Amino acid sequence: MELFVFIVAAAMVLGGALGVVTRSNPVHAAMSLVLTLFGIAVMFVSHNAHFLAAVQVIVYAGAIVVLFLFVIMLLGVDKAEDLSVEPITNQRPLAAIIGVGISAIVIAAIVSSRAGLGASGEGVDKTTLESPDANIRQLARVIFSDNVFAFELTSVLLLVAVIGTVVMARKTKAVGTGK
Amino acid sequence: MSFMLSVVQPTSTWYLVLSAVLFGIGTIGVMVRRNPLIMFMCIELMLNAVNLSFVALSSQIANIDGQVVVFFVLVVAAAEVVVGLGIIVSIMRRRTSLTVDDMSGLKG
Amino acid sequence: MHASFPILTALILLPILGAVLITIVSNKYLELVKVIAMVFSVGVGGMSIWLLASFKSADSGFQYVSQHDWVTSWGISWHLGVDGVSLFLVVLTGILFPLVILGVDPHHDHKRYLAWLLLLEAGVMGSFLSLDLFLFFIFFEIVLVPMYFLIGGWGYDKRVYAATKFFLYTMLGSAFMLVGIIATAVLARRDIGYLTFDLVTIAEQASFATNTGRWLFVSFAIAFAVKVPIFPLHTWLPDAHTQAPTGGSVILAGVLLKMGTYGFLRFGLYLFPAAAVWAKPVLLTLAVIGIIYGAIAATMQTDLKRLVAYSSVAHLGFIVLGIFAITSQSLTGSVMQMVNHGISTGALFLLVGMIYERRHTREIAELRGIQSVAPIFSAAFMIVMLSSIGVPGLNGFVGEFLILIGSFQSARWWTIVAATGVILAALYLLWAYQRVFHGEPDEANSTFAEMTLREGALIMVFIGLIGFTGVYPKPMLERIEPSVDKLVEHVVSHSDYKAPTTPKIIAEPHGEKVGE
Amino acid sequence: MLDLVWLIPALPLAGFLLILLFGRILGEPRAGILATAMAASAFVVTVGVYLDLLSRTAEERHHVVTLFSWLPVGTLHVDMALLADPLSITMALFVTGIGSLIHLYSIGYMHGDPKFSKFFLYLNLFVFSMLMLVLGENLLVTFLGWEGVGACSYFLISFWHTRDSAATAGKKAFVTNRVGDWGMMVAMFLAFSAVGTLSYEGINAAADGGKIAAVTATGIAMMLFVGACGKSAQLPLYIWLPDAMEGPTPVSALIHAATMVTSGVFLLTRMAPVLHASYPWAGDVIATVGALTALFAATVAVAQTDIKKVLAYSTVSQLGFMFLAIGSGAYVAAIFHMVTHAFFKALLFLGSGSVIHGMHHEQDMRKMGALRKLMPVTGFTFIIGWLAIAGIPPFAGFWSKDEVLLYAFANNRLLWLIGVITALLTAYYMTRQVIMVFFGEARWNDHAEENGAHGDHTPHESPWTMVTPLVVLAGLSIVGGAMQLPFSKSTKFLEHWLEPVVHHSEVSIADTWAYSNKWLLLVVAILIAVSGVVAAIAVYSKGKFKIIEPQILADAWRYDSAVSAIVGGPGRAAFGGVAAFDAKIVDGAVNGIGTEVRAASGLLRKVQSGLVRSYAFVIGLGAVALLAWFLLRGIL
Amino acid sequence: MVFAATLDGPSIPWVELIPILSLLAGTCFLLLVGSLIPTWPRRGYAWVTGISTTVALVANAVKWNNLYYNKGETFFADVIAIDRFSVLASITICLAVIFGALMMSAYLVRMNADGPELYALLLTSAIGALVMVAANELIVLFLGLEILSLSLYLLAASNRDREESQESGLKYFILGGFSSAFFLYGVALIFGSTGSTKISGIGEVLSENISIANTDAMLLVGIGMLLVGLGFKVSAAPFHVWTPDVYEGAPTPVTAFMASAGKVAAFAALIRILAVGLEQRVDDWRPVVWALAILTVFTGSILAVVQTNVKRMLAYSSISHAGFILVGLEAAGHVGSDGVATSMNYLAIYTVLVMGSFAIVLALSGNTDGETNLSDFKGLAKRRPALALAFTVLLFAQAGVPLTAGFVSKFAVIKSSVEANSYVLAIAAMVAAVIGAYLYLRIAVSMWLEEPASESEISVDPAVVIVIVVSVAATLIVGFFPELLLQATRLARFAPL
Repeated sequence: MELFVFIVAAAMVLGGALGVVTRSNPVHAAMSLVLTLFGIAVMFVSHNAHFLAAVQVIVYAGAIVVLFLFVIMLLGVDKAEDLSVEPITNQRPLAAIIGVGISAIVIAAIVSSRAGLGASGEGVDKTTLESPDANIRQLARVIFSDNVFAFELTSVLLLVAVIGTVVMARKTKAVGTGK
Repeated sequence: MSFMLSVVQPTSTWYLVLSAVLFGIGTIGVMVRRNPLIMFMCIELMLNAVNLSFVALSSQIANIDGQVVVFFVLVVAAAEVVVGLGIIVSIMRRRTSLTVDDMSGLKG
Repeated sequence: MHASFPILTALILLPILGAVLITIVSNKYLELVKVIAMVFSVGVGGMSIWLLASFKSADSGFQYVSQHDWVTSWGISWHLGVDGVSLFLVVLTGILFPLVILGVDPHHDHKRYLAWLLLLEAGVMGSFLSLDLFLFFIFFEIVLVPMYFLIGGWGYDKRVYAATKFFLYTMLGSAFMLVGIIATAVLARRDIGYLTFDLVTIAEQASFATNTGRWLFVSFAIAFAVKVPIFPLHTWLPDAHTQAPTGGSVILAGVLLKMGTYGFLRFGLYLFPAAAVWAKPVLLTLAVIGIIYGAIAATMQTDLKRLVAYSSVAHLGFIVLGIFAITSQSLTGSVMQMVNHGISTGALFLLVGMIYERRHTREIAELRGIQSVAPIFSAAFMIVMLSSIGVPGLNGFVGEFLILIGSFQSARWWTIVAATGVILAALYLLWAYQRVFHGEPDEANSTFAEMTLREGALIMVFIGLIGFTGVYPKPMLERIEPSVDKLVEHVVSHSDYKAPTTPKIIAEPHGEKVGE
Repeated sequence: MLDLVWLIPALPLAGFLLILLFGRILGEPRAGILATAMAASAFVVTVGVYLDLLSRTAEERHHVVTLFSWLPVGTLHVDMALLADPLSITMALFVTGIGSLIHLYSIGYMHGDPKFSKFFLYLNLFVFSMLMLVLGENLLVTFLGWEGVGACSYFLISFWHTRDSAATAGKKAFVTNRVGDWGMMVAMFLAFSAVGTLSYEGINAAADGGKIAAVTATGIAMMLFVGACGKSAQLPLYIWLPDAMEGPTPVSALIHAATMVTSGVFLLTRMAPVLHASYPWAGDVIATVGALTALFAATVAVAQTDIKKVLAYSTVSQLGFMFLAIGSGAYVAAIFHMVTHAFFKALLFLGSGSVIHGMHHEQDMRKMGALRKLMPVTGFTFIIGWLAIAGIPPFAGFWSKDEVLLYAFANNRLLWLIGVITALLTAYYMTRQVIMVFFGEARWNDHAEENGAHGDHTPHESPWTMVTPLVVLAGLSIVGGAMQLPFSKSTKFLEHWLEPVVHHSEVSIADTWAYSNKWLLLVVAILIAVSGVVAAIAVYSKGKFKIIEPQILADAWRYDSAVSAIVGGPGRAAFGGVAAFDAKIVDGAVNGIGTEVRAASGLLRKVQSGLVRSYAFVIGLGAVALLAWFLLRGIL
Repeated sequence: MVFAATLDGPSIPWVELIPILSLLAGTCFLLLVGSLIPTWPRRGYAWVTGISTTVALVANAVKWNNLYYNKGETFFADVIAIDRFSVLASITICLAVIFGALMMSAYLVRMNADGPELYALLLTSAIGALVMVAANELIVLFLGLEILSLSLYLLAASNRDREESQESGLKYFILGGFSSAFFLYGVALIFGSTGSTKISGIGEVLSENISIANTDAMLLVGIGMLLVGLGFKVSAAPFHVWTPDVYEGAPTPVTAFMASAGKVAAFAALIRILAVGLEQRVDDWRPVVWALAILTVFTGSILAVVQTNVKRMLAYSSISHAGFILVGLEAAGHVGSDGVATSMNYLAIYTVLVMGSFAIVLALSGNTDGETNLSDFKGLAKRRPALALAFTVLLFAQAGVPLTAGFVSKFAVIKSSVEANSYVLAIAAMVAAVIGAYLYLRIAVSMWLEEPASESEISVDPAVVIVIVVSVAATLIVGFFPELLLQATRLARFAPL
């Protein structure tokens, strides 16, 4: 069963990823991204990370991709990018080498040391019928205790994002004393 | 068939390998696509690859921290998207074409 | 001035103060600027002469030492001192600068020119006086800045190229020395027990493993070899000399090059005796090559100033020869020659500068028959030239002869070859003199103006020094020798080097003293 | 009196300084008179010193006056000290004596020259340097004078520096001399490292005491000889002397005939003990070089047409004689010949100067002739000089030359033969000169206008200032031989006088065939001289035989031109090569590094293409490299 | 309510947070009041920024003194470490912020565009930087990094009238995201192999050396990924490619801030990770740092040779400076080395130098902020001698001429490198420094030895004057009395594990 899920999800992930890289139309690319994200979400589920799976779907698919699409529409750039030409010579083969190389190295590292990956934490609570919120609870405890500082930091991060939109979206020059 | 399915269990290594592949695809995308939006999506792919390996690892080594990280990464991704799109939008205000290759005024 | 007065510190700080004052004074009061420069430079000169006068000639150690902690966490201290080796270089610096300031006119932008010049003086003084490796390096390096601006700002057509070449070339050399200095201090810590950059402490207490010592010596040697300059690292010199303004060339030839040879003495021999003895053959060979090569190159120059520049290469070859022959006479001769070369070549550059003032060319081909129109000028040139050729009775000979006769004891064959340099010296200088001063003057040169009173006075000082030192060098020798002998002993006791001994004098000339 | 030795050089020095300061004010003729007075008073002092020495016993004829310590460094102690002993005083006597005569002569000769006072400035400086040379107590003081006279000769040769030939000649003289000076310096180094002192006394004592190894001694001797070759114009370094005739004639007389050029001989005599301590072949080398030079120069002199050139080559030849003597161990003979030569050669030069003066600076003998009538005194004195140098008894030259030949015979008969031939040639070419200048028919009328610049274009006798020295020197040339007459031990005054300094003579040949038959040799010498004279008369006066003056002789066997060809051709090319090497290779390397860095910069710049995707690639590449390294570290 | 009992969160050490909090307060104040009151007094925003930063600065200074006796501690379940090291870095960053705010005010006044946002971003980036230097946990570090980076992306792109500015913003953003993905992946792998994301925790695991034996590959590749991410931030070759473009394009004050605060933060993080977390693995990372150092010093100095834009020149010089700091870091990879201290020393001095230099560039860059070509500096000595002199001092300081702070920093780094016996690196660095000197000479030449191109009056904003004066003074004072700074940086140590 698990294997089946994995195969399907992996197919979604890779298919989507390849789609992002190869679809010339940004809208299609965005859609393929959604596919990937869903695949990832499925895999989260199969690792009992239900909360993350949900967030993944909501935040990524729900918010981020929509934002992408929105911008694409806003700028009216849904016209296709011509992928048949590559202005920079040898860029694609070189890129392929890099990508494959990185993957290969990481895979080699993982495979060579997979045996050593022993348990180091207190374990991950599985969500079961009797305790449907085990994962969420555990996650919440960790986030709001040990990682509370990081959690607070995210607020600053979002603040920056807000200011960013203001700065970038401002129509003309400055408000204030200038003129 | 069902025998197969019941016998062969995908270990977390499989997921890690998958994430590595995804990461590689993401890097390739960044290098080959000219549309900043799509380059950006490729970066998202890379981040998702990382997320995947975090989750896989956290269940592999039975450590919830991995999932916590993913949570934060999601937030970061969101913020990044906002900022990035903001910049792109503001740039697109003054230009029509949308390929990064045109933006090579600074060089040398 | 009683003994406790920190005269050495004053020698360094006064010029800086002067420079600061000059920068403060507005451009409008040009005369004031000149006066300040004059007062400070002359003041420093006076103090250096006082130093000479009150120097205890029998004392071989460092005198007027002043030592204050500076960067304690690195064991660096403001440690100054003067001995027979540095004394006359200090005095030379003290004398040369006021002469240049009084005698040479920069034509434009006096204010900056004088400010840089005073800073330069401070830097040079510092590098001759400092007894702390770090301190020495600072002065050795800082000197580049004013010199760079002097060449670049007041030089001739290719000045920027020359200045940049000078700066980078020398800096590259000292880059190695910096690493060497640090390594020296760090490695010496094992023997001394604490980190210090103090020259005397390291030299007396630390001992380096054979190979380590050699590497360290090499790192120092590169910097000094560039500064001297030793063949084949000399090519910055002709450009710098030729492009620099007259004052700059005088200082450059007079004192700056000596920082290299002085460095070899003070830091090469004193710090790494064994390594110096080990490197002896190489440096002697390079020195001899420099002597011959420089002379030959000088012979073929078409630019008078460039010719003098190459002659410097040859002369400094003699000095290096004397240093690495490591005998009492040769070292004394080298120190002598440092001063003598400063005087003679300095004067030569002044005279060439005067020619340029009048004719706006340094091309030998365009000069002719000046002697018939300006006999006094020519006579002055002749005297200076003869001292540079090394005619007995003039200062050039004393140093050269001591170097050669000393080197002959320990480096026979090198010396015999080096001695042929005196033939070539006569060749290139006399040939140049003939082409420039002899013959019938063409119309361009027939209006060559005779020496002015100011120029005459300036040159007379040099000629006076040339004559006196040539005839009666004893006062110098007896101050230099004790320190030099100490250095030789240091080398002998810290290495397998055996100082050559000349047989006991068989018959002292008798007869009572007359005159004197 | 002996303590006043320092006065001898001091006086001309004072003269030099005075003229240096007030030369322009003094002007002509006061500057000349002052200079002459200084030289003369130096002569007087020298005579005083001489008498003082004379009054002492042979052992006490040695006095050192130390003025001050010059170069005291470590074991090296060089004093500025003067040595008064028979040899130095002999030299000083004729230096100051002839010196003052020539000063006097110059007053007339340089009359009207714009640089009159400067001439005497140099002249006094020269006398001073020459005196330092001969009176020096150690090699270094001698070297001081040695270089000093070199410099003065440079000044004086190129005295008329607007003439390029003069300027070049001066330079040539100085540089060639420098080659010799190198030898002398090396000799000093050797001496110091062997003996630990530079004083003659010390070195000679060591040499006598056998404390100097033969090899070292030979080295010193040979190096000194190199120096001597330079100064005394021996092969192969003689080339500067003939050109030196560019200088005013008094200079040629004083420097290039009487005094400076003989200092080589003096030096070797001074260091005789070292020469003796060295291998026997050292002496032979010197003698051979001397003999060859003598013959060579004589052959050349035969074909010269310039009145001064003849004398110049004859000087070279006579100097050769002196070295022949030195090499044969005849130091006294050498000194003897040096002195007599100083007399008659100075006389001849001054005479020729007088002629040139009278002929309005015409030097070509072919345009002279029959001047005997018009310049009686000059002519008469010149003839005396001629007889002296030709070796006609009883004139001075005869005695000295004969003694030299005697020793040569005793030592090496081949060299003696060369000497004899030289003597023959000497008599021949001198006779030729006398005939061409003073006898025959006057050949100067037909070209009077071209050099009649001085108004009347008939040659005239010179003023008394010029004539007096001629007369005095003529006198000396007649009686000079009396210094050293071979008749008996007692008549050998000079030898006896020099005894304390050069005690290695006579005895060495006491029992040779030559010594016992010296009268025979003497007769031979006379016959040779006479036959030379007769032959010349036959050729040039009677016209019995056709004149043989092959061009190759006139060109001095083309030796000089060959040397200048080498120096000017390959030599110069080589120098140019070095200079080019410096500019192209050495400096080229430095600038090359600069250009290389620039090039690298330009190359790396291409990476900064400004394209984000290329940047991403570069980063990716770096990442791959980094990760690969770590992976290898991890799995290996 | 239900979980309240079970949730035992760590106590919040408010005092330790004062610096960050004051900066945050400043930000919020700017944004809120800025949006409420439309018109502000001239430079009002700058004042707010300055004050809140000064508070942070003072707080850090006080902390420094209190730390004098105990070496430092960690908070929030060890996610941040307050120690001499982080405090020193924080102080440097606060200084950079103040300088940056001054320059920013001058810049905005000239651009006629005053507004709170840029100051706010300045402050947020400072928060990010402070978090980075104190972070003892990779995720916190990552968040700080992102806060800093996002702010910088925006600041770089903020000048919407200059295409270069926007271009630089976009380039910086894309490549920044790219590299932080690497960083994150590194975190993942390390987390996997050590089971911890705490830097000190990783250190402990590695020193105990349990269960790690056969996950080396994963760990090391993770380290490599981290190095890629941070190498990008510190612009170490070959991850430096973005630097010249971004520095040239970004508004000059932003460039200055990026070059100083950004670098300090990134280096502090890098040093902490390598020296604390991976202390046990020095043999693995030291060679890499060695290579990076050499590559960086030479890339920086060689590429600078042919540049014609002063801002770009300074960008390249900053790259070679980064190389020098890496030299110090390499030395830190040897036992008993003071490499960490000297690197921090270098960073502190470099901050001052770069601020002063860019302040002068700003003064000359004209109303478009674009006149930064070498030709614009021609004959500056004739137009504004004082300015030229100041720039010369700063440039020679960067070249490492003695009696300037620049020499002190170089000397210190070379010293620790020599003490660590890595002579080759030391010599290579010095040689590169000589090549780099050519760049400074060129600027000096055009300022002093060439005739002015234009005679137009140069008006220097007082705020800029302050920056210049302070930095030049600091340069010289430290140059003459290095002890002042050395005493402090020598104490830059990490919190006890």
